[in-house]
Amino acid sequence: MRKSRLVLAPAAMLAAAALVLTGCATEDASTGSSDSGSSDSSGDTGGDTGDDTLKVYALLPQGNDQPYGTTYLPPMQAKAAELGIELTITNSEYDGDKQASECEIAVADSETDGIILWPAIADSIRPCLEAANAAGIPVWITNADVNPEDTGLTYGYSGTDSYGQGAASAEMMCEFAGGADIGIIQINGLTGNSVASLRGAGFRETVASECPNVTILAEQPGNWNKDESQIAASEMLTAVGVENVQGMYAADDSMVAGGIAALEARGLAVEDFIITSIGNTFLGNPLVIDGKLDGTVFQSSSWDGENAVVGIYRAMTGDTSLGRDDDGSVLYMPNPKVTIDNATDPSVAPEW
Amino acid sequence: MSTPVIEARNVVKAFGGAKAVDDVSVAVEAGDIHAVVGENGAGKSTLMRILSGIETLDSGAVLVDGQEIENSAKSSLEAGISLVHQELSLIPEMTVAENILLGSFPTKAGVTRKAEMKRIAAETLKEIGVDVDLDERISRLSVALRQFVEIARAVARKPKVLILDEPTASLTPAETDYLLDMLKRLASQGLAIIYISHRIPEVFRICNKVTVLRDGQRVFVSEVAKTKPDQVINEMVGRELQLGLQSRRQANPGEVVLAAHGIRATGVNNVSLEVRAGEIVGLGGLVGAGRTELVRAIIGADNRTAGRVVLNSQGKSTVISGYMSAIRAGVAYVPEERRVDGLAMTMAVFENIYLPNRRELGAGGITRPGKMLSFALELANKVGLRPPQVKLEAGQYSGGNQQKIVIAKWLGRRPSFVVLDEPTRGVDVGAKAEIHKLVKELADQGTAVLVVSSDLPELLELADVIHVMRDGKITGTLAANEADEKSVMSLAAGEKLVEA
Amino acid sequence: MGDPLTQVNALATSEAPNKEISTGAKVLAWMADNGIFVLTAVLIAVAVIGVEGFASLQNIADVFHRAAPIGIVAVGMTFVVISGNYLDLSVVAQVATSAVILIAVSNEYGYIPAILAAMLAAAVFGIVNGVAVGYFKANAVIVTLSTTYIGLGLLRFFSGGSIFFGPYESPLASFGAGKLGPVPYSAIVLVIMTILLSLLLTRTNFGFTVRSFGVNERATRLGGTNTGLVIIGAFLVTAFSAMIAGFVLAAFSNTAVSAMSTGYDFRALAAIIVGGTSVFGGKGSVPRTLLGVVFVSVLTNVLVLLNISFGYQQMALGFLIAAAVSIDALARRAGKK
Amino acid sequence: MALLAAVLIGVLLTEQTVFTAYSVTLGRIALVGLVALGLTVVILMGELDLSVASTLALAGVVTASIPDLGLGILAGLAVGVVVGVVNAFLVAVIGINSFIATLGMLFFLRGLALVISNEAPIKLNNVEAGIAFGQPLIGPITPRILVFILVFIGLQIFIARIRVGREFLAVGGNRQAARDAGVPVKRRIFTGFIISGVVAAGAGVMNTLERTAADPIAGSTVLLASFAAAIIGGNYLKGGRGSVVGTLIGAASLGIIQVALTLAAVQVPIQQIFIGLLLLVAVTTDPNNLRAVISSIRTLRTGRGKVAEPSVATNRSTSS
Repeated sequence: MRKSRLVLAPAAMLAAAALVLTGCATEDASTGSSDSGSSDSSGDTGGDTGDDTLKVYALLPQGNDQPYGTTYLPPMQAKAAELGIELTITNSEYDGDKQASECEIAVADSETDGIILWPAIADSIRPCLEAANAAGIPVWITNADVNPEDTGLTYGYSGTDSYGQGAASAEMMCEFAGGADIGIIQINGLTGNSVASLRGAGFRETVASECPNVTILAEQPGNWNKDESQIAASEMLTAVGVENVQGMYAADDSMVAGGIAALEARGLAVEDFIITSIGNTFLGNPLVIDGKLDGTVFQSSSWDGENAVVGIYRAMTGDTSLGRDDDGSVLYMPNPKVTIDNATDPSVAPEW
Repeated sequence: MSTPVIEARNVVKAFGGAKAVDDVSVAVEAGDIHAVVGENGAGKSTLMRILSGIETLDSGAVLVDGQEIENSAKSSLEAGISLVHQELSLIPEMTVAENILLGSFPTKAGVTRKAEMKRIAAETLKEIGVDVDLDERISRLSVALRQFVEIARAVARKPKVLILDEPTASLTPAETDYLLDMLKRLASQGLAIIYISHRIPEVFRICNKVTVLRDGQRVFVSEVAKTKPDQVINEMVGRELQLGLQSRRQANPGEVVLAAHGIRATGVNNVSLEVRAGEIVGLGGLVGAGRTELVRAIIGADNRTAGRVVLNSQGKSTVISGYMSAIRAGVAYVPEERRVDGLAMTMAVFENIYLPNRRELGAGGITRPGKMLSFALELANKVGLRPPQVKLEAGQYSGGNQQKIVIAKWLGRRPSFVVLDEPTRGVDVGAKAEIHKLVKELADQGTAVLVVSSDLPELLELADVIHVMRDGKITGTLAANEADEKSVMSLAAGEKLVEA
Repeated sequence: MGDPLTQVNALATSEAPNKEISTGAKVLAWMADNGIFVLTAVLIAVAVIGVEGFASLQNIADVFHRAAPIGIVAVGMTFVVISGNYLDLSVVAQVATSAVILIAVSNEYGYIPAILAAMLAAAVFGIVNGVAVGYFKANAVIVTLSTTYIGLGLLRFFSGGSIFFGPYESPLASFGAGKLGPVPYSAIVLVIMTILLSLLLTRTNFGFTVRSFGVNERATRLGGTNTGLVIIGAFLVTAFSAMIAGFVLAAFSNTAVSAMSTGYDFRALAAIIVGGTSVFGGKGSVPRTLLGVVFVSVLTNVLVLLNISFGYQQMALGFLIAAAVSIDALARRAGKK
Repeated sequence: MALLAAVLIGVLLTEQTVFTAYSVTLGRIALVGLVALGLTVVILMGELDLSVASTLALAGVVTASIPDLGLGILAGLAVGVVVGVVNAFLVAVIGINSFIATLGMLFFLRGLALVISNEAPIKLNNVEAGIAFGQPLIGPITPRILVFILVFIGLQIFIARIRVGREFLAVGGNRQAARDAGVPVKRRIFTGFIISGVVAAGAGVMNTLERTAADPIAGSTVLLASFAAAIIGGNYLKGGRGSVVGTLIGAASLGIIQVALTLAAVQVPIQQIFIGLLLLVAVTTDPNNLRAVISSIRTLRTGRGKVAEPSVATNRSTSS
């Protein structure tokens, strides 16, 4: 055991460092989320102190690990602070089981007044909702809605309609194609990710119904990554032959940027291609203005984050009740189509 | 002449073209102790692994009680053949009882019956007369005790044939005596025993038949009573060789090279000793007396809790604080566990030799293959590596040659102080003599040498002074002229010798 | 001390000295050692003949683009694998960190400070991993797993996790897009790294001790080696390669985000293993790893060209890892007989 | 271990909820712990199984894609058996290092799960049954927790008392010796991989039932977490040393800390940093601590300092 004694000193120091770190971290977290400054939220477990401030769990599948989540959080926290809500934010990294466990924790916490839920996997969220209801905790869904049969278990939904976004992008594609027979390539999000598959389906099915003259020649995942999308796009071009391709769709702006880079790398005139996408982000918006990206669908992360808090607040204060009947229980994010005509319009100023 | 209990008929086994066992026949009758001797690589171990079904044979047959048995570990075990391995083959994290019954746990519906297991284990240990805590984990036992547990496992199977491969390699003389008496007793109970050893005296003490293998072939078989040690040895090495035994060199010690004062470490209790230039100091004692611990503490390979070590070489004296400083100051260490501590088995000989010499050879941290090879070749010839093919993997050489490689890599550094721990354990007679010659030459050239050995004749042959250790202390110091096996043993074993 | 006994027994059979090997066995042994060369050659040949557009300059460039970042990580990680420490999971955090630092810092203060900052980060990663594994004898898998958590956590805490992009026209961007004939600069970096690291491994005392450590740690230590430093060195090599991979990635996409290198850990390991480096340590080489990377990249490229869905791509990759190594193992066995 | 204990005490003081709502905590522990338990038996044999997470996902997908629930569950578990057999075949028969063999399986099975599920989650045909499965059974104990406890007890007995399981230690500790002693090593390896495969598959099936849907990319966070649990628990990756209990402790520590940090509303990145540091310290401060503790307890109980005096030689161990 000589060795273990030898290492104990540094170990202890490290441990101390870790504990100190979390010490301040806890403060950062709670002050960041509530101005009522109950900085050591880890300390109060009695529940009596938590009455003036509402404690809300936000169960998200992404956070600082994704650009969208990164810009989704600050407005959410700001709004919560404004309404005197103490937020506890989790990130399940799109692991449905992890999120389910986090949901159990939220329900088990005696102080919980409400739950904001961004389903990692819509299909697997039912048990969480039932548990919350059993415990009398209102649940507000954000960003991606639950399945229709489960809506009755929620107080409401605010956010986008991922399928609709795909569809909107498709409508632009059809419009620009204007009845001409064209072939396009499709770049999808991370394989298996629900937003990715919803947007993909939305685009695919709308194209099939609205404009059969547009044929999807190839699909590959770009994993929300610019670099991977560029390679995948380039390889798809090789596979189907550049001469057969007149257009391209990508499930978000980062990936479409990759796709455009692939075209440029081949010295092709990007302007000649019909290109649509989703997001209107800091990356995508300039491309629209340059006329490289013909159309994208604006998604406001700040709207998304803010309204999630607004929604749960109304639920907790009884402005809206279980189910989707009373008005204002469903807040759809406006998803304006962005083209070169309105790209500089402040209402669609990029956020992420 | 009754039918032999076990018989090998014209057994042939080849590895990648090379015949390890070439048309060998051996027959052993109940109550016999049959010695199979030969240099490392002669094919002894392979033959034994074939008899016990671990190795498959290419042609020939193994018979038990005149019945040919199928060539598999299982059928050999069932036929009553039990092998005690050369390398300890115990499970470190299992208890003594579990190890003794490994592979044949008593069970009821798959559940091991601990009580029954311990009963059988205790019985067996009693039979061979060794007392060990049945619940102790093997990893906490001494080498000697592991060896006895190993034998207990073989005996527990109630075998007809007991095969022992170098059982005394890691035992002290006292323990060896004890083991040999045990074997005689077992044989007298009608067990057929095949005994493999390098130690000719042991063979002549307990065996009644001897078979000599050389290069995989049986070159000699005889009643022990009808032959002489020299004859057996000559048959083994296949050449007349006058053993260095008793040819003690004339030592003329110079300045003190190594001075260790008040060394304390785990298993070492306040030991001081000096080694002079051109002097060979021997460390005697039983396994576990703390000799290995002492030398490792002296050269800083293991931490010492107290004590000061000074090395004087080329006029300047260095305080040895850690192993690195020791190496740089001119210390060389030939460790006890050759395969674990000494060599990188799957690396080439020249790479093994390069390791401790890289700073000198690889100026600026750049390796120079040509230099590496020539350097290694020179040393390989110096220590008499056979064949001197430095591009071969170290693991492809026999034990004796491997030990020569370990020595070679240190000779390259022209060390002023050399520590050899059990330099010839598991080494065949020929190589042993050569290694002894090397050690003596080292000393003659003015190197200070410290030798740890459980092999008394070796100690007596090499050492100019012998320190004997017991329980972590030096219990006595004998000059070459006053030392003999008895005097060393009495110091080493103290009263314990009486029991044994 | 379980392993000494095990090691000894593993060698129990190596008894007879140098046996001469039959020619048939020689061929099999060669196959065992060079199966990956054959496999890659066959794959490429099939692709050239069977897959339309594979041989086009543009596609070759795409293959190189696939190979470059992961390849640079893999050739570096080879050192950790050869030293017998399984793998370095923290390359995921390392690549992302260096990419984010390069773009974020260079946007503010220019390239020199950015590169220095990235090097500092790499050094910290390498030293923390190395000290924990080399001196505290901690398990490399868990150590690097923990440094992955810590690294990504810090990166996301300080960078806020946002996506960073460089200016449209910048030296970095033009490097990322630059090519020499069909060969992107990034691929040239990969080749240079391979050559340098290969020399480091085979032609220096440091590389020698890394291999020697991988074969027998105790003998290496008793041979007068500060094994702790050797391990730190191995992890530093990996860390700096990961840093360069991060640079290449950042240059190529001209953007950086903390999630951009997800999966690099096992993808790099897969390439190393397919290349024939043993995870038991000791055996292996840097060029082999390059070959493994080429193999995996060509395979993925071909599957995409054939418009095979992601699921099937993963299956194929998994199958070929198992197949490649099986052939290897069987040939080796046959070689022994 | 000592460090983990300290942290746990800290948790106990600040976040009683962790223990008042112990069923939640247990659920979280079981999430990773179950897989880790299965993994342990393989690690004891000196082998590795990187395919557990993919097995978990595939088993779930298979279960959900079969209309009849009972049949689905059986099929899901069968997946575990098949995966185990294939892994063992590659390792024991063909002779590939398990690290590589199971790495291949990791990719292959994940791909297969995506192909079968058509790259999207599959909803359970009988959602109600799934939800029922998620409900507490005895007190707040859900079937998952019950299964977890039973698997733990089962494996503990298997390794400690059953001959076959006991021999796993031999296979991991000194394979050649085990072989020579007549232990059917290959068969043991098959048994081990099948166990870890079935346990992982079982976890996947249970997740699918509880969530009422199967996700082809499930378990993304499980693989490394389960290894962490096993190794923090003092299991020696080279085999022959370790225990199921250790794994349980490792999994419990990680689970409890995660739950506590969530309850304490610690920012996610900070949580990562904290858990990372904790792992680092835990693994750098003597990984065999647990073992040391256990053996010292043994020594205390048996009252014997070391080995009993044999009639020959002293008994002080030379293996320094």
